[in-house]
Amino acid sequence: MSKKFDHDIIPAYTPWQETTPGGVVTESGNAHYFKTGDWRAMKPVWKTDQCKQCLLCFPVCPDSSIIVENKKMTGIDYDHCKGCGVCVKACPFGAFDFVPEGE
Amino acid sequence: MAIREKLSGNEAVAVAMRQINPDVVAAFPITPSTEVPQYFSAFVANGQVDTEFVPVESEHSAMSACIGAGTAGARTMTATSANGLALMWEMLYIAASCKMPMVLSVVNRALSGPINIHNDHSDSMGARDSGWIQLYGENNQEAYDNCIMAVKIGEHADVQLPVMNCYDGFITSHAVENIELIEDDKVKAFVGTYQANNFLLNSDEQIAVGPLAITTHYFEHKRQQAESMRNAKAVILDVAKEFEAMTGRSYGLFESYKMEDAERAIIVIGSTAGTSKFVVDALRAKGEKVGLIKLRVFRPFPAEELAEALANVKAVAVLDKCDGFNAKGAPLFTETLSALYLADAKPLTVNYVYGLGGRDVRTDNIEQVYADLAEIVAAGKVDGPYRYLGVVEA
Amino acid sequence: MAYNLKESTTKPERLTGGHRMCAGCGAPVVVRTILRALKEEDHAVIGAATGCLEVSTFLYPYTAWKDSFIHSAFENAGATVSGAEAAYTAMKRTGKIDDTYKFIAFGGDGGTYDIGLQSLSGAMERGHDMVYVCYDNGAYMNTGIQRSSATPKYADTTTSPAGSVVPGKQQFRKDLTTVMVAHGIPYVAQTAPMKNFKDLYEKAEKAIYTPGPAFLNVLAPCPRGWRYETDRLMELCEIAVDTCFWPMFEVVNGEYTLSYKPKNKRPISDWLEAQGRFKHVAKNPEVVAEIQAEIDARWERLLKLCGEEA
Amino acid sequence: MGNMLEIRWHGRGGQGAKTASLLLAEAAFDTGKFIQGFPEYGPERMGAPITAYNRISDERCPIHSNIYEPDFVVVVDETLIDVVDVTAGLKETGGIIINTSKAPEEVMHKLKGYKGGVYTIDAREISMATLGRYFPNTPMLAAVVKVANIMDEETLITSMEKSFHHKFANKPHVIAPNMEALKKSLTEVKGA
Repeated sequence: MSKKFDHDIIPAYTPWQETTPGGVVTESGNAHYFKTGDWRAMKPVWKTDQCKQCLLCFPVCPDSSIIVENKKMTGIDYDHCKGCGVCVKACPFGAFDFVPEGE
Repeated sequence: MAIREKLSGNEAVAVAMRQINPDVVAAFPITPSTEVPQYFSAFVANGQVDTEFVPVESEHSAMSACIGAGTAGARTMTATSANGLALMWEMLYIAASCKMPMVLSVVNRALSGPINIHNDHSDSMGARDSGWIQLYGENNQEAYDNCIMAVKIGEHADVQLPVMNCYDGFITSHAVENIELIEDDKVKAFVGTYQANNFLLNSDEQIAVGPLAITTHYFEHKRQQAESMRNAKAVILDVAKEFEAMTGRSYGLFESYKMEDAERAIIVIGSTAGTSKFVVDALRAKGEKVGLIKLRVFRPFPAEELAEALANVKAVAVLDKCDGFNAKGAPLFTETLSALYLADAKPLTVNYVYGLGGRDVRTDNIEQVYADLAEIVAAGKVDGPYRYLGVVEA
Repeated sequence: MAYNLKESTTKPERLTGGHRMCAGCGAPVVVRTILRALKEEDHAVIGAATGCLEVSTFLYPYTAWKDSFIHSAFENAGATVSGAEAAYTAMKRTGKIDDTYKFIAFGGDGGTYDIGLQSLSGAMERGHDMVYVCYDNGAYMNTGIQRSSATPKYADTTTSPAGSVVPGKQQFRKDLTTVMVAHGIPYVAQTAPMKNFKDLYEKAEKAIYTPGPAFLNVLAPCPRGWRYETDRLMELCEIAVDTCFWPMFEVVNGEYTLSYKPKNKRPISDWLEAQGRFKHVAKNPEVVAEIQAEIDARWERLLKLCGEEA
Repeated sequence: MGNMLEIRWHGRGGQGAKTASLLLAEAAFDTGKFIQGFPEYGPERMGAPITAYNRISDERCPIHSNIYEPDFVVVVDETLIDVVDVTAGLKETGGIIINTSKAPEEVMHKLKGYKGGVYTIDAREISMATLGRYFPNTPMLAAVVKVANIMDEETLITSMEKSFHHKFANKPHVIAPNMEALKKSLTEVKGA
């Protein structure tokens, strides 16, 4: 490979001389740079005031999009959230609204 | 000082593997390759190697485990034959696409059905387009030498491909013959230590191997893989030179035997080359200008070199120990024809499918081919280029 | 240390967002939890059989895995990861590497119950120090919802369609967990994402840190294949467990222990009615009775094995 | 290929004809020869007739076919004479060595008019007398070396002693009886 790409993200139709040997990807977790937020039709909206910080929303998210820092829920990663609503249902305290995207 | 020994082909390959001391060997028994993992597992049991031996439950898993081990960063080897190679088929392509060096000793055996344990080349010839380098040996010495060189060829930075070390089942694998072994330390120095560029167990850099690559990437990956195969030719020759410096034994892409002024030639692969050399000597003693080309490297195919070697020959017989079932000639024949078509000189060319399922190839069979070639030269044309040698006709 | 959800959130996320699994898929939820059970300082080699999880998490040039990851084919995750584990054993022995690695293979029910069963069986029998995790969504979802041997009886799939004569899949599901118990390996467990994920997390931790081979069978609902709204993931898991369609238990060195016994065992009709794939039979009393009888029989057997009162 | 000697062995699966051919190859190898030792493989199991071959020469023999015109034939089990064409292709300048208690003239009539040398050796008697068990290999090996004049007796004895020490490293008590069987066989081959 003669060229270095950001985060090992080889663009589509990269010349064969420059792509990675054997299709190996050497930056682990670089899917982080792929945004799946635009898959969303519905959007969970976190209501801070109703949140009891039970964190039950954290493990149920298929897209690792519940942001927890220092054992506290701090927000939603909308870059990756696909709007499945699992967190909304998992919350025992009604701390999420689930609204159509764009509203 | 080389070690003078007498070993069967399988023993010789197992000894080479002991000297190479790979990290992982994963294998499943199938006649006639079974002895290779058998001998090798004894080396493991007796602490003569550091290898982790994985006695898998199928050849598919053997190749899968080898891929897992190889991508993890291990120097990896295995052996199989016939249906075992067929069961590996899917994984052969994947190993090559991962650009993963590994050595697979293919002890050539007829592919079922009907089931037959004896030698022909239908197993490895079927896998010819799987992206593996293919070396073929004539006898135990070559099986041993090729096994050692294969490590270095596959691991070369310009190649990074898996290599098949093919030799004839029973004829080579089970016959005990004289052999010159290389001292352990010399083999060790020759193959060196394997250091993969990217590997799963590299704690400094986690990697991912074996992606889904859709239309935007797949083609480029295959093109890159094809380039590695192209690069392999020069590397095979370089490794052979280095090997010759160590052992005095010379290897090329093929061996030309008494070809300097030959008017009639046979191209053949494997143990039959030995029997054919005997016939060439006998015919030469009678003043006949006959020669022989023994192909060692089938992948990459040495097209230009072969065409050049045949440039001054009037007629050539291509002997295939497998049928291509394309109704128009077997693999070595069609590839040789392609090579000649793009060259200036075009000798009269005829195909013989021979020796299927272990049908013994006798000196008089080979004499017959040279006699047929004489007729072809006299006639100036080939009638019926797709022939069989040694099959019983009504 | 006893499981604590809050504490577990301090572990690094080892599966990133940005993968292409369907919205609401159960599989990444299972995977995330299992990876959290890894000690932070330990490396891992993760393998996956071809399937939804694999193609969605490693679509070139993106990998969602923070650990080293290998995919080779559909039917051979067991063998592939056992090869990597063998490499680790050998290279560690010769001093070529010195970090600690754990080995985890993931396969769907297609790659585990069916095409990959031989490879899995071989890997477990040989005793590799690895965990094989089946994320069981009860059909070949990756190729478009074809029946597998894990598909429940009467489920409507694209190769066991509910027709006017044949009402969906005709066989009860294979009990793979018991098949794996029969391998005599040190740790086998069946679990599902439930409540605060204690059961799944703790079983993953035991599986990963029990020396030798371990097998986890984990329910992973598929909204597309089961036909339910994506936000009902956790509810579906709960119904599966409370109807005893998917009991949670573990088998340590051959000893069965029940992990969860519903206070009120719910009728199987709750399970059938919750999913579109059973729509054609969910209200058919004969079918419901037949399924209930089978569920009850399997549950009774399990209770006996676990030394529990019925 | 001057000086090439070709030998064909007939035995039954499990009797050690293959092993005997490999032992012969080993002994000849020790004298500096180029050798080939190979069985004709099949799916046969214990008891089925099997064939094995040797080529012994001063230079490497490139031929890798079976042997159709052997110089010598060794029959490890005399009952095979009735079921296998043991003299097929056998050169009349050579000979056939048969494991039997009979004298050569007593078995000759079964050999389809073969005109070359016929030799017999009672490997069972020798084996039982020396080893106490029936292992025909060593006697047959000694017999063919003597009859075919593959090497002188001293060389054979030295080579086999070395080979037995290696082969029976874990049961040294059988070395002496095997050597005795070897020496006894060299003197007890009958025929000319």
